[in-house]
Amino acid sequence: MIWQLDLILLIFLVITALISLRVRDLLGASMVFGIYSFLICLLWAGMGAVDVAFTEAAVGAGVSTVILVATVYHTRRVTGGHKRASGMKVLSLLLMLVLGGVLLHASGDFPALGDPTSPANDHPVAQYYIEGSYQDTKVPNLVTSVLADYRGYDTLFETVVVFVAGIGILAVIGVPTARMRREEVCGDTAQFGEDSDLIILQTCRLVVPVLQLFALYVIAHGHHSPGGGFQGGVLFGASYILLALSGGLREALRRLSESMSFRLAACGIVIYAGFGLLCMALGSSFLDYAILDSILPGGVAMARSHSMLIVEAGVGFTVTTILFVIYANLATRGKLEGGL
Amino acid sequence: MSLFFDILAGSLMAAGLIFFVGTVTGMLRFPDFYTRMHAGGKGDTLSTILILLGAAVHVSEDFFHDPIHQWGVLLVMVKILGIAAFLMLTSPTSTHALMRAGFEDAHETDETVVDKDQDGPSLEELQSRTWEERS
Amino acid sequence: MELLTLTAQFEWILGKSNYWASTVLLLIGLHAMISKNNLIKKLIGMSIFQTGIILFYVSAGAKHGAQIPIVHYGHDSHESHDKAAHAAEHAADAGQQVAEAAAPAANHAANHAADATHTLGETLYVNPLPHVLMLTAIVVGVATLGLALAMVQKVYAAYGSIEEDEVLDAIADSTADSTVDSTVDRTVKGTPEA
Amino acid sequence: MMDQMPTILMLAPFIGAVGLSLLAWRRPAAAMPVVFGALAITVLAAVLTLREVLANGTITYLLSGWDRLPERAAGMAVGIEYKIDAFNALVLVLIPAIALINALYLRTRLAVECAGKEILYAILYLLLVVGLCGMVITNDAFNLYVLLEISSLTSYALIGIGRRRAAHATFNYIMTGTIGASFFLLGVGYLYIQVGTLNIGDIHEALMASSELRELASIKVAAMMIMAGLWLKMGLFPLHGWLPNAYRYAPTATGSLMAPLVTKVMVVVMLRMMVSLFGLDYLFAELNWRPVIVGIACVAILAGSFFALAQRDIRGMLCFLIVAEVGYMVGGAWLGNEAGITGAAYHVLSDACMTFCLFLAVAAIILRTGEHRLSAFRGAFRKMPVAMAAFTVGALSMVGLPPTCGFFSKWYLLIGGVEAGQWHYVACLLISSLVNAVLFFRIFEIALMKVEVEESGSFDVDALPEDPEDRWERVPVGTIVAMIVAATAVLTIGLLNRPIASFIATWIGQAVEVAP
Amino acid sequence: MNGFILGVALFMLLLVGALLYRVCVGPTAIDRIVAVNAIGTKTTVLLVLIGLLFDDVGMFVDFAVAYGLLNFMGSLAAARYFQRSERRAEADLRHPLPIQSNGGDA
Repeated sequence: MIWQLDLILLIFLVITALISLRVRDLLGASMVFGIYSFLICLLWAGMGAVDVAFTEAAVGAGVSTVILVATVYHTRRVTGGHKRASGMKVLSLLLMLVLGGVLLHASGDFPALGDPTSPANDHPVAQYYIEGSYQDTKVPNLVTSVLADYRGYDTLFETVVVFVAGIGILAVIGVPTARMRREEVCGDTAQFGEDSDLIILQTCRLVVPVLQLFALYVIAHGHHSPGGGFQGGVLFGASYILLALSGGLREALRRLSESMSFRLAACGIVIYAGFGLLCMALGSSFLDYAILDSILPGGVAMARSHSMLIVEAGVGFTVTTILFVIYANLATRGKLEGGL
Repeated sequence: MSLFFDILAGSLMAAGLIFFVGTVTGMLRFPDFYTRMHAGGKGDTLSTILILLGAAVHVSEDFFHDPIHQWGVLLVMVKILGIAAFLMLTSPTSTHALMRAGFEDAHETDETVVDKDQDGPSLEELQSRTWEERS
Repeated sequence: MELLTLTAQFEWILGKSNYWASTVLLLIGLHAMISKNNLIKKLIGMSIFQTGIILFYVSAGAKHGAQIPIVHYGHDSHESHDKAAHAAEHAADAGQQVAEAAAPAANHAANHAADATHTLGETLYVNPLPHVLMLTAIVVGVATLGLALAMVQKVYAAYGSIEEDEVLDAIADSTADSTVDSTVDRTVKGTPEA
Repeated sequence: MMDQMPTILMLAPFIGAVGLSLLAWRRPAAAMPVVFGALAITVLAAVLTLREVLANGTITYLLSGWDRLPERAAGMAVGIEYKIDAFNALVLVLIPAIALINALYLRTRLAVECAGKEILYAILYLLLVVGLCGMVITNDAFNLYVLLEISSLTSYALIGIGRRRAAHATFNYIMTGTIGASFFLLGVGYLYIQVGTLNIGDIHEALMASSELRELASIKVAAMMIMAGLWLKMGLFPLHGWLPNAYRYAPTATGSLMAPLVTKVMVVVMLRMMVSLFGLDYLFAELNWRPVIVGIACVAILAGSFFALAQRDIRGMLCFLIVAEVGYMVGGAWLGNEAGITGAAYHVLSDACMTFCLFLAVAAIILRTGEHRLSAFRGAFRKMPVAMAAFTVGALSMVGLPPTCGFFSKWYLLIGGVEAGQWHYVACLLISSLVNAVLFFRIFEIALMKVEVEESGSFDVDALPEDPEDRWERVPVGTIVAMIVAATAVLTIGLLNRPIASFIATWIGQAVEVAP
Repeated sequence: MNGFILGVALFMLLLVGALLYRVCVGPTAIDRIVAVNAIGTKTTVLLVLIGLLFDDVGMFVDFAVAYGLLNFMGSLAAARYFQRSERRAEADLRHPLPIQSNGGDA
């Protein structure tokens, strides 16, 4: 908690939010929203929530901005004034006043910010996560251990949410016939980045492999440092998006075609759920990694640690592929050719 | 010893801040897009790298206190230098991309900064050409 | 004297600032969701709205002078040992604290003293649980955003606009006679490049 | 094996969906068999779970094997747990059962309404069932939010896959649904910052234990937020704007799955929040919002009924009837006495069945006569007796005539209203029953007219098969079976009224006596 | 030294605030994007400085890299937007997109 940074960032956040909502040019608004995400990441890093900051940076600032820009490219860049607004605006403002009054009234009896003895912070469960989880799982990163073990069931469905988003976007705007054609086109010989800028192309050639290695490091090292399946997966997906931005989507799709993406995504979820089922088969409850010490080396705690690593890898598979599919479909209106 | 490191790190950071002030001033005060781009592109990269170097120096201080236990900080220092190198690579590239974008977005120059007796095609002529003619 | 009171007030404001800011962001986003006319603006408002809630949770888990929630067992290895040693008794005294008064809110006074001692003892870590929850919330948020953007593209392909009033007018026109609706429907199936 | 049933129940459709995307990406033929198989396993597991619950009481299933140990976190739950009490078990049987029966109808429509996207549709269909079951089964407030979002995202996609007109309706649904879910999340956050745990049972005990906690304004606001969010998701009257269009313009199979299930599951969640999280004596003794909320419910009932009366479009009419039914259930739940809550819980079951029955019959009729106006019913009794029989059963249940289930659930609601002395609620119930009677008997009148159906009027293109000549095909046998099963379910739940009511009463009793 | 680093961080933050003015007044989208890009780069640095303040830089550098990268991706996306829409306009027989210069007014 660095209160000076905290205050300044809060003010900037409100300003940025207002700007990104006022700007009439939707492209500018999307980019300003990216800055909003960056600033709020700084805020969270300042409050010690490193994993949250990492995820928000990867997801909010990176992917959200890009898919917003893609949608603006496919729709319309300028938004006019608000013709029908006024009545609705007044109504909504009144609603906001009431709601704001209620919420501020409620915030009156909250414990002070950063109070170590607030109910949420010294509740036995929170204390247990801090004091006991390293003994239980031998994972220094408490967030990882809580995410993948104590609340692993949540995380499974969090992965499913990403999966559902990919499937849903494909179902909503995907064009089946064009998709079949795409699968054939995928084999043709389009030059890498035939239509793109040389400098950008070469830079991305340098950056993308480094980035993919880095993403793998983030997944693998998530036990000891901020990161894990989601963050690493988003970064890996971002590497493909970068490839598409520099060398054209067709190139990226030849590396990772869409049907392959969905197979890999399903593989990721199967790894996760299959591990839970394995625990059930060995006679314990779902996702109880402790039972796996008969299979995995190094005692119960290490068994938990290893299985967390495998599960995070599964998450990484799903997030990587689905994020790329989301971008590919939104950037081309589901036709997987042309587009941004 | 530590004083030396502090002074070195502090001076690097201060230099970076000075360049950043220049960047901000340029981006706020310059008349047209291209000049703002000029200020933004160069100063931004340089100030960033300087401050990161200062941070790296500051981190590496512990190593020279006791190299046996604190060797881990070297890794951190290398990582920070890696960030610096990464930005050295990407920041000019994005500047280039944005400059080109602004060029294609048909931004015109402010007359106070146009070199009157230049020869060769003017900016508008260049912008009026199609992509194929350009590249 | 009044200087003391001033600092006290400042402390109080600092203690509330994040909650207020989260409320403000939440209201800004919600207002945009309701009153903006442009669908993409609505979606930006939606993201801001969710960020406000995430800010609330993360603030709930923050602690003054706390380390980031990653145990430093590597730097000084003995700490992890005596952590292992202490773990049992920590759990034990946590146990009897709560045993003597079941509600966590009820035994603040008791916990205050207890925590003051055993947080001074070792390094204080930020509460990891809200971080975990908010990782999930962030991912859910981007999933919703992606699906909604797909919907925006479909709306634009159908009605050629992403301004809500124009879309509503277009709907009113097209539903006036549903034969037009059907024909356009057939053509729009393929969502042609507009 | 037996103790793993809850997980198997959750995982069967889940694995089915993932397996479809893994193995059958380009094999549309594989979609329906997988759906049938997965849902059948789920129904089986749910029935076994129900038997288990009947045999020896509430089941608690700890995921990740983190038992509540006194030396670990003072006996609080550090992991996530399932909690299946009597009522949950009933709903858990209902959800996959309706999905399974609806799949019979879906089988005939899948290739027509979303050609080229069969696999995607099947995956989303199964995952929607997962989300709904998970919301009912879990005992962790935040996990409930995650599964709420899964069911929401799948619903968005299942509606948005529909025809052009569905796009804007779905966008509104996404907006409303996100606001609702976020309000729920915010309410949970207010509870968390004051209580410090997310387990519903632990929160309840903490609230019961300390009176100054119950005094806090933020807990009241938390209750307000959670309720507001759930009402948005279930479409209580002033917040119902998204509902009619979303269900009307969705693919017909989606409509006949979501209309019965989604809003009802939200009501179930609301009941659990009231009974298991906050506790009835907190809600009704300490903060007495009863008059306000029952008033809102009355407005919802009347508004829904009269809007339904004003509709010309059949599905639109049914959608507004759903709005009215939500009013019934919310009002009954907030009457605050046992009869009222029993009525609400019972009405969840019966309303799910009768809505399902009506939507199936209407879908069949719309497919047969390519119209979606009330005029589609002309001579329907003669042309399609089975569909009209199912429609009649559902309609009678809506009106509330014995022996259909609608009668009994409304009966309990009326008793609750009388006991609580909320006469305006009673009056609204009776009025809306009358309105329903007018509504449906008008339709029967149309249906009994011997007028030949002429090729005329505007017809609904996407509800039609692709080529025009098989527009006069007989209703597929799968649909007929589905309608018969649904109609029998309506009657059965009506005839089983006494056991079901006692069942729910025991549930409320357990839940209340959990509180110290 | 920590005080000095905090000072540096705060000063940078104030300069970022000054850049927000450029973001706010535009005048055109591309001006905003340039300012946004600069802010994003500075965010990376601020992150490293926060890491120094937490005395735990090793944990922060990892996602400082991610910041820099995603910022790069954002500006590339914007640039590609202009390039593609330019070419689309040429393809559409020079019916250029409405390039408006109304910015953070309204």
